[in-house]
Amino acid sequence: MAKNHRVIELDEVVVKFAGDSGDGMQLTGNQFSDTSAFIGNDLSTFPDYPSEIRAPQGTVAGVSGFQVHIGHKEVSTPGDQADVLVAMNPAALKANMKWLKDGATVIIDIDNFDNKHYKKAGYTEDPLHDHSLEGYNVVKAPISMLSRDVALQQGLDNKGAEKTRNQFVAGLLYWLFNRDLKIGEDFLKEKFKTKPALVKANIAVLHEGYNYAETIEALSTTFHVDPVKGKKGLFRNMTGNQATAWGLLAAAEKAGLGLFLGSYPITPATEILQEITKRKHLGAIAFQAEDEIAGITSAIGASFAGKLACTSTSGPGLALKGEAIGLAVMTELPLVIVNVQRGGPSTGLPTKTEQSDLMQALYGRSGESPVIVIASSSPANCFDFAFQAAKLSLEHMTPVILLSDSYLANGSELWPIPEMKNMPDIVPPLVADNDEDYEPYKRDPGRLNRYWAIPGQPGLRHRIGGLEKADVTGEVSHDPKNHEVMVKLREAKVQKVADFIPEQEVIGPESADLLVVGWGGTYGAIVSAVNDLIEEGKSVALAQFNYINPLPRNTAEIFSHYKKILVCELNLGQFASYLRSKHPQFEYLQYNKIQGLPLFISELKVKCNEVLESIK
Amino acid sequence: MAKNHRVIELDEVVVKFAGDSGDGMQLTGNQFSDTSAFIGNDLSTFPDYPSEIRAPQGTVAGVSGFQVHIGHKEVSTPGDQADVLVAMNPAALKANMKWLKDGATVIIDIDNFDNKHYKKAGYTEDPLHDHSLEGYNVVKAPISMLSRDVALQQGLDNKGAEKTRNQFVAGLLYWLFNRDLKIGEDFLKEKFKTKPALVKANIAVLHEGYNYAETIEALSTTFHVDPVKGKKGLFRNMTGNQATAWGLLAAAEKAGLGLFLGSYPITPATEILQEITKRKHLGAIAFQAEDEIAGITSAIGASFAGKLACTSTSGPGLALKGEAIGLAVMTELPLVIVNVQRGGPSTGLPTKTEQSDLMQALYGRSGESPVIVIASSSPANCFDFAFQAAKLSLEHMTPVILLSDSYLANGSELWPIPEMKNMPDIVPPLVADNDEDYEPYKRDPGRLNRYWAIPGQPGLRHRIGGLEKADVTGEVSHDPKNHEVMVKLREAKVQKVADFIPEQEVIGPESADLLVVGWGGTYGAIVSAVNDLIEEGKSVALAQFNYINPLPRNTAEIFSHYKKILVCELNLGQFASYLRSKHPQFEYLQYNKIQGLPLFISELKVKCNEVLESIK
Amino acid sequence: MAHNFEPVAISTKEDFKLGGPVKWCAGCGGHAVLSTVMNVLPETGIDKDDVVFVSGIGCSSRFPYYINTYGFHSLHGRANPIASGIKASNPNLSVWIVTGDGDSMAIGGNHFIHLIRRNINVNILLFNNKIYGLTKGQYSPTTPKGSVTKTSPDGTIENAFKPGELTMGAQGTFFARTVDSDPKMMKKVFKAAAEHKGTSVVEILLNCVIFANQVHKDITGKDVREDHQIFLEEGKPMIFGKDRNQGLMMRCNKMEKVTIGENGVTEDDLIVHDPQDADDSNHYRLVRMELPEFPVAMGVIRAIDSTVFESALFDQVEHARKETKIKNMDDLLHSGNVFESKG
Amino acid sequence: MAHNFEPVAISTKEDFKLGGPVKWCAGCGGHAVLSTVMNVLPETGIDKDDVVFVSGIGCSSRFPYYINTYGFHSLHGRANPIASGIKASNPNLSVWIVTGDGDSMAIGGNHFIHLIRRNINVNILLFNNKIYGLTKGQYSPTTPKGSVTKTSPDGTIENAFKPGELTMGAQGTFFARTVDSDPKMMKKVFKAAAEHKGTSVVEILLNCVIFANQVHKDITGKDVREDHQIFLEEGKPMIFGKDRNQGLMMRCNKMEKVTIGENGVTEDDLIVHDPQDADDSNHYRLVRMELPEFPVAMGVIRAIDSTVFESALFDQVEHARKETKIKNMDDLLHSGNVFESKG
Ligand SMILES: Cc1ncc(C[n+]2csc(CCOP(=O)(O)OP(=O)(O)O)c2C)c(N)n1
Ligand SMILES: Cc1ncc(C[n+]2csc(CCOP(=O)(O)OP(=O)(O)O)c2C)c(N)n1
Ligand code: SF4
Ligand code: SF4
Ligand SMILES: [Mg+2]
Ligand SMILES: [Mg+2]
Repeated sequence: MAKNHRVIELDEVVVKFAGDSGDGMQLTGNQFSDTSAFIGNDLSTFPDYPSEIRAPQGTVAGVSGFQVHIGHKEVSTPGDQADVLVAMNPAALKANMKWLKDGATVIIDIDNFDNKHYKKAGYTEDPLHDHSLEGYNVVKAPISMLSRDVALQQGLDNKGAEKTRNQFVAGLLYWLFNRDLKIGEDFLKEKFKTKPALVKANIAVLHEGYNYAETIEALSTTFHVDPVKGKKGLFRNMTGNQATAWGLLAAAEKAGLGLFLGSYPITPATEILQEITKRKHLGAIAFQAEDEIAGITSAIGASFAGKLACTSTSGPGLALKGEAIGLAVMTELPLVIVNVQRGGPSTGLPTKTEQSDLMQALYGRSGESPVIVIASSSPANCFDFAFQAAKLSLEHMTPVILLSDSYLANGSELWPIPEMKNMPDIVPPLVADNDEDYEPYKRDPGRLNRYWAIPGQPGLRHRIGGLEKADVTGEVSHDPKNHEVMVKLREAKVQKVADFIPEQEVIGPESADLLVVGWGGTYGAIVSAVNDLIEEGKSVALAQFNYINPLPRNTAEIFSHYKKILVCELNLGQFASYLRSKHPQFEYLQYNKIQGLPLFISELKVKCNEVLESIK
Repeated sequence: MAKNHRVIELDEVVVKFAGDSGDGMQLTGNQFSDTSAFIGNDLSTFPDYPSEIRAPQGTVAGVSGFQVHIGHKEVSTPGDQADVLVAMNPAALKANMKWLKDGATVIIDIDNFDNKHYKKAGYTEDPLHDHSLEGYNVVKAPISMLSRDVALQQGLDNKGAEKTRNQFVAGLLYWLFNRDLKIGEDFLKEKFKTKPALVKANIAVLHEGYNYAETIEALSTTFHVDPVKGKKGLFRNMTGNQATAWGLLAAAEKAGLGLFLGSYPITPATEILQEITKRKHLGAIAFQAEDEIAGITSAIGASFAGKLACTSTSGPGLALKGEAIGLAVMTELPLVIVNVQRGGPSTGLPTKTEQSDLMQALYGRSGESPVIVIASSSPANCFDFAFQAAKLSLEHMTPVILLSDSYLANGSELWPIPEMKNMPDIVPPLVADNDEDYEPYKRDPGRLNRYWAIPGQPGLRHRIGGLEKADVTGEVSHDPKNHEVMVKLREAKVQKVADFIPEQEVIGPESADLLVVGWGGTYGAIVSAVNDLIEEGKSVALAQFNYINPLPRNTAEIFSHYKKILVCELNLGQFASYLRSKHPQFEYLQYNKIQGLPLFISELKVKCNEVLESIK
Repeated sequence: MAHNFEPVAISTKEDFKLGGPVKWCAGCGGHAVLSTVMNVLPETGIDKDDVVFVSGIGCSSRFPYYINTYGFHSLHGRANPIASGIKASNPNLSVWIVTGDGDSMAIGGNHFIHLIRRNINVNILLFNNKIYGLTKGQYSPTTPKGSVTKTSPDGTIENAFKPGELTMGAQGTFFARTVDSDPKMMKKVFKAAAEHKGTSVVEILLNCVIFANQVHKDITGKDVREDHQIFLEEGKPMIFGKDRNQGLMMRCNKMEKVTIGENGVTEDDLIVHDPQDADDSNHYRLVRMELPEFPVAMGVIRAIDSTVFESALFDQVEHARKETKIKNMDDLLHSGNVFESKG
Repeated sequence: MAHNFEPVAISTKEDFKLGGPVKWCAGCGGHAVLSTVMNVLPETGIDKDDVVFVSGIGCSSRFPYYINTYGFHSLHGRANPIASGIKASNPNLSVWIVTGDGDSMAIGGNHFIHLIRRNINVNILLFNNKIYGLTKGQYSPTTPKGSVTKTSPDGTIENAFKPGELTMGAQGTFFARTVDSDPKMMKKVFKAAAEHKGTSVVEILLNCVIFANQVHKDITGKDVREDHQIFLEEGKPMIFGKDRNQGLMMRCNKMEKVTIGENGVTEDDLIVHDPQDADDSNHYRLVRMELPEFPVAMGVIRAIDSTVFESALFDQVEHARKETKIKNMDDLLHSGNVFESKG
């Protein structure tokens, strides 16, 4: 198909797909992402859906969205605002107007823009005629009608035909971005592997959309995003939850142990469990427990029995696990607790993102019960930090809480596939059979870890439990001095981990006016903002923390090189408060957002500039 | 009985009773305390027993103790060291040697000091002949033999006779302290109300002990402790747990509401539940739930239904309640959560005291979920702070965590009985039937509390739950801005409580070299130490905190008047860390003890002097 | 069955309508349950301001948002103790628990059996769709063994709880079963539940169109339902089938499915249903009956009169109030060992 | 009953002795259980290094500290999921759970029924002293209704769980009952539990001398025990009584207590005990039998062969391993949608 129209080369572009839950926007979004990855773009995606399974059709509350950011340069967020919006109905338009760039292309399914739908969406006036879309390039396509027609011709029934309209949208987008339809066809062939009739019909609709775009005037301009430069090799498009699951699998393989996950489904952590249930072929055991407490305690049992034991959950589930984490602290068993944060408190905003479980991760247990706390900061590095969480847990014999969040969990990005031989070794402190010197609470002087004797091993029978342990022997002890010794040993063991983790890195100048501090999942937005500011010549740097407890050794040293420190987080200031308690000598300014949304680059830049102004 | 011996007047004296679990030392301790209270001494007591029900007889681990401190002047701790020790066997002696004052009187049951018992207690040499008791006034009484003989004569059987030996001890003590045997007789008559044979036998043994003491040489010196001056009126000897329960009952009466306690037994909080189960005659409902989660959620149900709802537990149980506390935060229902701290982490030292649940109380939940946190600081003021916890919870419509600890819970002190008419009013924000302006999340502008409409009230039907609420209407809302508004409102509501609580008080000079800071149950020891130091002319003052979140308004103001601040607590420094995060402008020195034991006056003084030295 | 409510309609269905959107999927069984509940409530004679709906978390548990009563959408698995607290505070309220198979059989299993053991007077509507709906399709403790779900790609290997069996294991006094697609049956059963004094457990075989569509079809399918269900009615012989010629009878101490007219079997040979049977064996058999050997029992299978927790509780309270000399806090404060100090 | 262990004594009682003090009260039923367990273990043929004792919290749960095996004294109520995790990690271990009526019926109730539902191959020794021992005497979910305890000054108003009934409600495959004072009976029962494939629940009527002394005396008292207990043995008629002339028979679909020789009753009329009976009705009756109407059933009441969770699990694992082309992480990392970028 020859094209005679203007092609604009773009460095990056943000596309948002939005419609009813049943409109298939998640699928189209994934299809478009994969296609972009296939041709070599960098990308970052973010789905965004309501907490009901099928919220009422046509309402703003029911809009399901999928945003994808593709780039010729590296991209690290799904983007603040969209260049292209696909709005399958008025509610989808209404929900997304505020996230549109000036001059954006807005593709609407004109078949759903009628009075009935306006009313449902809460519009009082027809948005197509109230000038609210002025300044945008609006493409009104009869998506529903045309796709249905084609699909019916292809032999689908009415219900089946309804479900093809997302492929019309896909066709439009392939044309708009000058993509090879073949990739889209292959995607459909794989997707509907066992249903040839669906493949055929969907491909026909895909072509219909493509042809439609070519025909109409409104789309006389198309875009082209070149493959990203510098990124070379094999890549996958990974979501945070998948990456987390794979990181744990990888750690188990490296440690030469079986993986055990005890878990109870909860949004947005469920996919970790789901992923592990599929990995029996690698020997991984997923135990879907009756509740969160059984999830973690079954994992503690598995850890006692010599597995790399993990549990995954979200905020309310972590609360339920607090008591058992205390047991793992006391028994000094390895255990990885993955907490995918969501909006709280209580049930809160279960499908939205937030960073408000930090304090809970640090302190949500009785007594002095320190654990390692680390946080992933991008969908793909969930793999690395899950691996690292397992490594630290196994080698230091302590529970580790790994914090992720809804944004990382569901978002995806392109990830260079690692080679297992290049991953670090993991060497758990196992005990030789019949080791006569074995004592349950004897420690390695370097790491202060105790050693791990596994039931079934000859000659190592011993008993552990939640009562205070005597130093070295591990017998039950009520001795006052011993208690103090043990409390301090457990704390020291965790603090010693600082010797085994990398120093904190800084992006940007080693000293400057402003150090932006973030932790975990806000990395993409903050690094983009800081890089922009640096490019604009501002005196700014970034320290994004992955290691929370213990903090990297050089933390205070870094802080001392900046005039101001601004801690940005999606809560009321938990990390800032923690930093104050650990390094009270510095003043910490705060930028906090608690809206169930990720940070936006634009708002961060405004805030940074404000602080920079104040310095002058 | 005329006495011809030396009587020493004492300002205060510490007596420790120690023996096997079956020796009845708790009873004798209580009997002696009550007698002292009866004649007008001030007092403070502390029982101390192993975590097994009947730990093996004759072993150090099995020793059960009861310490009582009586005074002509006010006493605020059970005392660091004992003036008189009753040791029923070698293990009891061994366990308590280190807590003896020089020259103390040691009364032993010589019948149990034989080789078999020495071995069981872990002695390698006979302690009566190895000079280890030199410098003490050792009274070797054939307690077992004489009491058994008398009891058998009185017609008890062997088993019954064995159990009277504690009354021989009591008799000795009555003589030693010049007490009227009549009081002891009355105690026994009350105790064995329905068993006249026991009353008769025990009284006979009591007299036998008294007469024995009069006869032997070793006790030629006796003590006299005058009634305390200044304390006038009616008093009770109250343990912290009983006081807590009564404080809640009193609050319910003042608020005009029924009391509901949903709870699951756990040491050292169980007595609160037990006490409320006895108060059906006041309309109080105690629901012994199947676990801690059902304990708190049944209370949340009761709160919804219009009760003053409470739940009581200890550390591991508080961990289990975290998720539900979040629900109470979101639904903004009144709820008092009493947490009686014990040694942690995990099962830890379940019968020992510690202050290590502070962070958990502040932060042990998902999301931003602020609650009021307050702490009692003496067995008797558990009444006042339980009352206050209920008042704040009801009037501000928010959960309140009230922290007590094992030391307060089981310890007792003399308490001036209040009049209910002098207790503050409690006015919950109830709604009138059919109030047309009622909206579930409309707020009182002064306190920011929402109003409380009770199921069954006509015209106020509404729905609450754990999902984020829309401001004012309380409908479910996923709106980003609304979430931020609500998160901040919930935080502001709790912080506003600072306007309704007293300012922090200081004991000692308004400005000085050293401010000792404590919180909760360490008050007795710290105030004694600080008063001693002040008497010695040292520049020291004390701020003991009862209000933790929010902190009293004048906290920073107070801190600014001292050269050094020393935070003393029974943990690794949780309050110090919290103060750093709230008022980072000050430097906080720490004194921490994590031995399952209370603070001792002597060690505190040493530490304070050290700090004072460093200032010079 | 004891009637504790006069059947006086002091409210109407309209009173219970809220007007807002009902956010279940189109075709979800929940819609029919909601509508039936609104039909039943006016007939129970309960004041509309005295009704409380309590739920946990799950699709089913959104119920309280869709009905105009006092409502509490609580925590996953915790509706039962919340309801217990409500009843132990105010026994006059009519408390309904709406819960799912995950909510009440997985995380809430312990509260479920304890509520039943205590026999607190509430009505449990258990939406048994045999799947975790809200979290999008993982197996639940009632998912049939072998089912492929999002967390059982190779089929589940766990035995499924039968809610009725578990109810009896916890000494339940009332158990009924019904299906979402039969409003008449639902209505009868809900009414009986409301009238029962004690914990009423109603298992509703509910269709989740999205994640476990047609999971109950062998029982509820239009073509099979008459042969595969038996609707039990007090005092009536156990007859079922399209032709009303099948029945249940006891032979040699075993329950058997028989055909009337065959082998000399007559209606008189069939078991007469007695939901109040003091010997629990038949109830135990009935709650466990499964296809293909037997039809699945519907209607009120068991309804036993027994002491209700909160009645016993408030009896003790009344008794204690009457007996005591300590009538208020001042009395309590001055009771027992009081010491007077003259200063 | 399936025998999965050869009765070869490869360890002795001495191997299991630890030497340290046993800290239960003198006279506590725990001592006898401990001693019997040590006697039984060598007879099961299990390697001493393969035995794991898991417990929750309570007097009973101190058990692991008193026996020389791998041991885990865990959290109140959580022994069951911990044991589940152990078995799902290493099915070769012989896992014993020691728990109390509070530990497993109160806080741990949910885990108890779920473990049983899954039929994980562990042995539960349930010390039923009908009281919370360790916390000093509050009522438990098995405390007989009306009992005065520290938290029920006016008598409890809650119905007591029967562990056997609850086990059946959760589809338990093995239930046995024994008493602490009868070492011979305990030994038989423990051995059968060890041999059973699946979750074995053994209720031990255990005396707490301190807080519920003699709570079982109507059943276990020397003078009454022969008339008030019936020891069930596979294939034997249900006879009991001091004079061995009492028995149980079915009449008109009801179980009855009869006297041999009276009204023409002979031994042949009595029910023959079948712990493997596929029709559960008799087991259900037997676990619920109570004084005074009936004797209390002792011995192995129920032992059904059924799939064990961890066997099914590892079958799936083996199958998946065989079928897959993805043998390791590198394979996985390169599977499915991989994009190559030429930079
Ligand atoms: C403590 C906690 N754990 C997990 C979840 C996640 N969750 C919500 S609903 C649900 C299960 C829903 O299944 P079911 O109870 O059967 O209700 P349905 O949606 O099928 O009606 C789960 C696991 C949660 N909300 N809270
Ligand atoms: C989370 C938690 N809640 C409560 C307790 C307190 N507690 C310890 S043991 C126990 C009950 C003991 O009863 P049971 O299980 O019957 O054991 P027994 O002592 O009678 O053998 C309780 C309530 C605890 N340790 N942990
Ligand atoms: S997902 Fe299933 S249970 Fe949930 S609303 Fe939809 S149809 Fe109903
Ligand atoms: S209190 Fe009871 S159960 Fe506990 S050790 Fe003593 S006798 Fe045994
Ligand atoms: Mg369900
Ligand atoms: Mg017990």
